[in-house]
Amino acid sequence: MKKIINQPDQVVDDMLNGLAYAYDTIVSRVPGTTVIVRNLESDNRVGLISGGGSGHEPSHAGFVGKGMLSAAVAGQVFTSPTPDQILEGIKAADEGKGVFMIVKNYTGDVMNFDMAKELAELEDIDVDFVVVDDDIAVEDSTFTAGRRGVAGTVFMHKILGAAADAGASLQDIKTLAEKVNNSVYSIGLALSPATNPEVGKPGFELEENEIEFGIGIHGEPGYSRETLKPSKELAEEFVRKLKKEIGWTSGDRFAVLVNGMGATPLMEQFVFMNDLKTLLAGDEKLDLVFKKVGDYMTAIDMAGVSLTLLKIEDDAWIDHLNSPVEVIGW
Amino acid sequence: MKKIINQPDQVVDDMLNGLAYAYDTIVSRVPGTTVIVRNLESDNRVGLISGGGSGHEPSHAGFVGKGMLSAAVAGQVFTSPTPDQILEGIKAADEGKGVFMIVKNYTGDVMNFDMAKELAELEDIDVDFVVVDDDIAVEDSTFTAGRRGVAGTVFMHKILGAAADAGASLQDIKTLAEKVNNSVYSIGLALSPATNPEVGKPGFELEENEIEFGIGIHGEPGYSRETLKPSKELAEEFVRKLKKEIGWTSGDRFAVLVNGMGATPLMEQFVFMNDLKTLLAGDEKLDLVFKKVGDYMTAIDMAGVSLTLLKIEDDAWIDHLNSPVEVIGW
Amino acid sequence: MDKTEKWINWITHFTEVIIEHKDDLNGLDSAIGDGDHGSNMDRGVKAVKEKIDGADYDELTDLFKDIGMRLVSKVGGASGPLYGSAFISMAKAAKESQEPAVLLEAGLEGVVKRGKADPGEKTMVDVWHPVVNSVKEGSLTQSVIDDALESTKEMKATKGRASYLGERSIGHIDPGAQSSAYLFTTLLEAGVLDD
Amino acid sequence: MDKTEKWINWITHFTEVIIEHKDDLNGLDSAIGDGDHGSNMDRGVKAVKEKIDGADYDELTDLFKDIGMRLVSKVGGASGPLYGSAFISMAKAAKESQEPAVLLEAGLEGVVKRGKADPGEKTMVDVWHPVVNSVKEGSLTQSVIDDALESTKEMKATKGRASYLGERSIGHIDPGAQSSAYLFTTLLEAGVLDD
Ligand SMILES: Nc1ncnc2c1ncn2[C@@H]1O[C@H](COP(=O)(O)OP(=O)(O)O)[C@@H](O)[C@H]1O
Ligand SMILES: Nc1ncnc2c1ncn2[C@@H]1O[C@H](COP(=O)(O)OP(=O)(O)O)[C@@H](O)[C@H]1O
Ligand SMILES: [Mg+2]
Ligand SMILES: [Mg+2]
Ligand SMILES: [Mg+2]
Ligand SMILES: [Mg+2]
Repeated sequence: MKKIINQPDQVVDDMLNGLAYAYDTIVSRVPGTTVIVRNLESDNRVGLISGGGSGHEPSHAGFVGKGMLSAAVAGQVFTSPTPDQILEGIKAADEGKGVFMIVKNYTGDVMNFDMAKELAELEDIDVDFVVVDDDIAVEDSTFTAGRRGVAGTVFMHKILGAAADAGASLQDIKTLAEKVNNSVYSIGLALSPATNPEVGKPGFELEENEIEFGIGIHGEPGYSRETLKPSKELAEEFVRKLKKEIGWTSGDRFAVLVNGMGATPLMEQFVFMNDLKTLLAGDEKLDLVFKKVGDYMTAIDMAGVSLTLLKIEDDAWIDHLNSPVEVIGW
Repeated sequence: MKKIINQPDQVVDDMLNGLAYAYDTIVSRVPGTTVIVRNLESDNRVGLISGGGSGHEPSHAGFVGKGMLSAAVAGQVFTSPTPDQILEGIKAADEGKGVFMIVKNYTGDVMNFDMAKELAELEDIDVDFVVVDDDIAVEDSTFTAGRRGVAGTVFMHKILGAAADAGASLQDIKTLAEKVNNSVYSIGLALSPATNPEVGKPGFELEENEIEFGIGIHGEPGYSRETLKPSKELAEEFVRKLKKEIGWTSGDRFAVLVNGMGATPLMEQFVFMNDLKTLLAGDEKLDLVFKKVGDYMTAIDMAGVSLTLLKIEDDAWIDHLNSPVEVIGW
Repeated sequence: MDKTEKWINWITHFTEVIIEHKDDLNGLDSAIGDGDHGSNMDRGVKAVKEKIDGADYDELTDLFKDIGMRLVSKVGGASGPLYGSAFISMAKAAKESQEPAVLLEAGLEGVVKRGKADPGEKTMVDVWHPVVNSVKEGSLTQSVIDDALESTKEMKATKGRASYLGERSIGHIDPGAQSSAYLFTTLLEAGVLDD
Repeated sequence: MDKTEKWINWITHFTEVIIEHKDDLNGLDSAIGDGDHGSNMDRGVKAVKEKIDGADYDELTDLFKDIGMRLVSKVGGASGPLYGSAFISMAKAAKESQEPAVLLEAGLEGVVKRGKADPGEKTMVDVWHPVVNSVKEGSLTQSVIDDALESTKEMKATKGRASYLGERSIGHIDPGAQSSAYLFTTLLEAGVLDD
């Protein structure tokens, strides 16, 4: 393992301190917790928090700030944070109007956030949540723990963040979150595995010329291993899968996110976007009303990309995606 | 070579098309050229351009937009653009008040931008330039082509960009650029090499546990190969070298940039920042008035980090660093 | 030796066994999960140990509550809330009863309420469920535990992280089932069920 | 055969030799630079060939200008402006004279003005400089070229990308010196200097 770290079990602590220091104009670390909270005066908004295991940087602390999240809670690398920490996040975000939690659909995350909700309610804080499950690579939940929450979560952060800071109520945000979750679809692939610093070796193995389609952001298995193909063919596979799932017709409006997995340079992400342009805007005649390319929901140092499509069901979503923010990573 | 690309010799073309498409609200590609120009009405400002070989994304096109560069010119991967392309960039940036070029100190870049200046002058465009040479790993120019231009260039983009958009004259910008260049210092290290897609194999080799201090952003050799050390010790080496070069005293004000080389995740960059905090703000008692962490001047998929310190010689520089921009990568 | 002491001995013993088998549990989790179940449990039981070592417990409910809270706030992942809920649920039940069968059944209910797994989904429930039934019948033996554990091997996971593997989860023992097997083996050994 | 034709033959022949030795030049550049000198020159001479093939040139100045502009706009890196400047400088000189010695001296001046290298810095100047002197004296032979090329091997680079290697640049032939050696070997072979 070749990493710029100190003690592997201190990596989350060191990272949070480094982040909070580097961006002390935007965020602070709540002392004694793994919570990163924004430096904004309380103003009777609904608090909006997210979080999960570490290793997905800039998620989630990178989206804390004006116009997006109120706070983010970090767990150990690839491990859900515990309810007491999430409760600290809820408290840090609470401005008296309730707190909404954006949770990714992993058994651990769902249970820990759920317990935190119970704890918060004991302290008379209204808490509601959405469980994001955008990863179409996974079979339905009769056979699995359900679709995983992946890069689509970033669109959720942005849209709910804009709504919350514009004064939406907890109930409004819940309704909006469910709609967005029903309209967001993602799929990823890996060229090489991630190494969790606490584990010290790669989470899986791929041959020199092998890639895996459908991989999760913790290196969960995908649906097929194949030899590396040109970018254009990788894009075709993604579009084929997404089309089958979404069943769009030409003219449909989407927001699109090409997301790097951590070790894939922007050069490749832009090449990939160029191939998607031909397929989605060209062949499929979709109307891509919002686009973004970069590292947003990573898997430490995994090489690969994911594609997220959000079907625009409401014009306000476009405004929410475009509204200005003051955060580290958007 | 495991990369998400199509034809290796098409990578720059594909990438520029993908970038211009993804961010068509901010920039456009000048047809038939490798120039990315911002979508702003001409307004009698001094044009500001940068550029160089590709492979340093988000540099340079990622810094084109309101508040930063007017245009960027891309060469082949790790190869300076040619004078005719640079001339196209100059023309795209020209609003009648002259054009200023930010050039990194590599023989090829300097000569090609110099020829472009001559060509532009034939067309009656006033052109001036700065040659950024912030890489303190290199011996002085009696023995070498001089110090290389590396991540400090990004601060140059930001400060000059703010000044140009605020209405500074070509002469003012030249003076400012020279001052900034005399105050900016960088040093980098690599954990693993970059693979130029047109070459197809890594540019150098490092053992499983080996790192190289002082490496350049094209994989130029550094000053020492050592076994991997904890982040804290890597930070100490950087600080020691920079202190020797700059000769600061406590209380001195600096802007700091921790820059990822392309394949190093933010997790490690933030850990590294945390160690720098202890050394620079703690032990050395420097006043770090502006801080930034992330991938800004990369070397394709090289793993590693660099540290840039800009000694603040003028309060206006801090305002320039903080002023809002509309670009892809800042 | 009063009732509380036996339960404390149980947990102390469980702690030791988990610490001893940390790598084994990580190994089981590497095969079908993310390789951290041993590290997670190790972190949790160490925190429990730190809390209860030397402390005096007059009431079982206080003991279980402390255990549950420590597990919840230290283990993380899926197993933290599950084990935590088990003990918190046992703490509630202990206000009414000291009966092992009643307490353990409350524990199982806590796990199921939290994780919503049915028997046969290749989780810790596949150990908890038959064990609690046997305790209720007064017939828990080591071989009941062993058989329950072994039965998870041929199951296909449909809950938790292992479910993403589908068919490929078959042939491996479930890590949470293994840590639960340690829990009940140490329960037997501590003589909690004897009287 | 008139004068222009000989010069055209020279460049055509140079083009072929560069294309043939692309990988060799890349190899030399890998040792002390970034491994692209062959690719750069290959891209450039192909563009030159495309431009001059079948074209009619009455004036040497037009020929050299086209060559220079093509090299400048296609080669990139350090060698593009250097070779480009050489030919553009020769184009200017050709307005006044057709003398090989005068033209080549102008070419060398173009290289030096652009790159500011002195002899001994391990660059193409270490071939251009002795070659141009010999042409002026009417004594250019293949061994002058070979010796000049070989002399770069033991030099330490202090200009260009190879200078970052310091002492480690010693022991390798300079790639730009090698491409320049091809330039002058083909010049000899094309009989440009004969009359
Ligand atoms: N829904 C569930 N109900 C009961 N047990 C579960 C459930 N999901 C997972 N588990 C148990 O949790 C164990 C994994 O725990 P652990 O590795 O610590 O957490 P994570 O999966 O978050 O990394 C599994 O082996 C399984 O026994
Ligand atoms: N300042 C200079 N003057 C003369 N020749 C130079 C100078 N700098 C570099 N060169 C020549 O350029 C050659 C390298 O060219 P090339 O590899 O195409 O460009 P780059 O170094 O930009 O990759 C060197 O071998 C050397 O002969
Ligand atoms: Mg886990
Ligand atoms: Mg080059
Ligand atoms: Mg696990
Ligand atoms: Mg070269």
